[in-house]
Amino acid sequence: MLELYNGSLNVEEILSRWYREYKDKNFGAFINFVGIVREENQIDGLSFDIYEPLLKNWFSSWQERAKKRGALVLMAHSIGDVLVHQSSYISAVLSPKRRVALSLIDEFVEDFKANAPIWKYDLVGGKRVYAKDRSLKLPNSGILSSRG
Amino acid sequence: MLELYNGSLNVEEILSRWYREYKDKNFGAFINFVGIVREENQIDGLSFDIYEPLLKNWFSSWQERAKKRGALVLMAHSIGDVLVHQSSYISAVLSPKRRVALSLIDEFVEDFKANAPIWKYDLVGGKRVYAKDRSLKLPNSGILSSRG
Amino acid sequence: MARVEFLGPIEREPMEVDIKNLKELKDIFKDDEKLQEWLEISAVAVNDTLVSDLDKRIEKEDKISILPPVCGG
Amino acid sequence: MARVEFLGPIEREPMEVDIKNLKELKDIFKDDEKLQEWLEISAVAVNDTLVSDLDKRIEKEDKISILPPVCGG
Repeated sequence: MLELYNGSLNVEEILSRWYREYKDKNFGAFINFVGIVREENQIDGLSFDIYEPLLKNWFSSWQERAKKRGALVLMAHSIGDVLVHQSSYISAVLSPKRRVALSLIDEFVEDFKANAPIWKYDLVGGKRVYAKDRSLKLPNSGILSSRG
Repeated sequence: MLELYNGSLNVEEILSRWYREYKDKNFGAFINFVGIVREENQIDGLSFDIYEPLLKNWFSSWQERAKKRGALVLMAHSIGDVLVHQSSYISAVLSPKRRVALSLIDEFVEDFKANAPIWKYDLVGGKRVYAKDRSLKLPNSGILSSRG
Repeated sequence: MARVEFLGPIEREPMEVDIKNLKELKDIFKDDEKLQEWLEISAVAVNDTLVSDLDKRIEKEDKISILPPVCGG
Repeated sequence: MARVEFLGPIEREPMEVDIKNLKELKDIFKDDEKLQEWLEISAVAVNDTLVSDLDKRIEKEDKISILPPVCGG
């Protein structure tokens, strides 16, 4: 399940709903990672663009990967502005086994950081400033460039 | 913060409360592991004994360890009976850094499994049966034995 | 005509191009200095699948996406 | 007198012992066949700290805990 929201995430509602929905499905481990916007560099918050078709493909391939290990992945992400101390991102894994859950959440979150087609901007003085220095190039970047 | 409860955990209340309590404290990552009792081997549930003084010492040493990495650990555990599809255990890490949070939750949960002074019983036909086969010996076990 | 979309921070309107493969697209872009800054660091998807090969054949109705560096979460 | 507590599934009442170190406690237990099954797999804490050394000096008022294998969560 991939959920996209305009603005910040209602973390309490999302975690509670996911827990209620899956607690009777005989997964022994439910692990989730919540990203909260930090107050730093005088930003008012962050803002996000998402390319949904590719994000859905990426998420589906992860669901397949989790399924092979008897597990399930869930994710929620914000589109647009999310202010400091609000949340923009939740990833979760449900698994019968503790070890699988702990390994998968790590791989899932790290792969998300490297490959999910999402662009982040700092909100500074009412403007969106692309967080270029914190962004990562996707695989095979640069193939259309005529430089170098 | 270490919280012990008689019977099953109110997961929604605990996760929501922890999130509310720490979301403004500038931790960027909140990760938590929830253990849910699986329906297997015809058990009605699990039951737990805890030796609180040693658990508190173990938890305090973990809090120190987390603090050195700028993080915080939280834990909730049940005492007594917890039925199938209810929850008995939550561990959480709050950290400014994603990487620290993902590593610490893994170490914290694994160390908990190996070293927390908690005894588990299967609830079968109204009886408590010590889960000896799934239990792990603590360090230096056997020193008082006169055998072998 | 295939359609080219510039995603995230690139801030360009989509364009229609008449090309047989991605090499021809590279050629179309070669003198666009401002775009080159983005192309150097951007990946390319055709119909929502990332591609690595400029010889990739482009059909009419194909959607080509230019994806600059990402940072979710 | 030091106090010995048997934790978790051992199901024995606590006992008071007059000993100077853990070696003496081992000696007290040596003919208790049923307890030996637990002692083989149990750790020992003195005043809530796990110990590895039988020479550990035991004072009056000390609390000795016998801890069988654990399984939280």
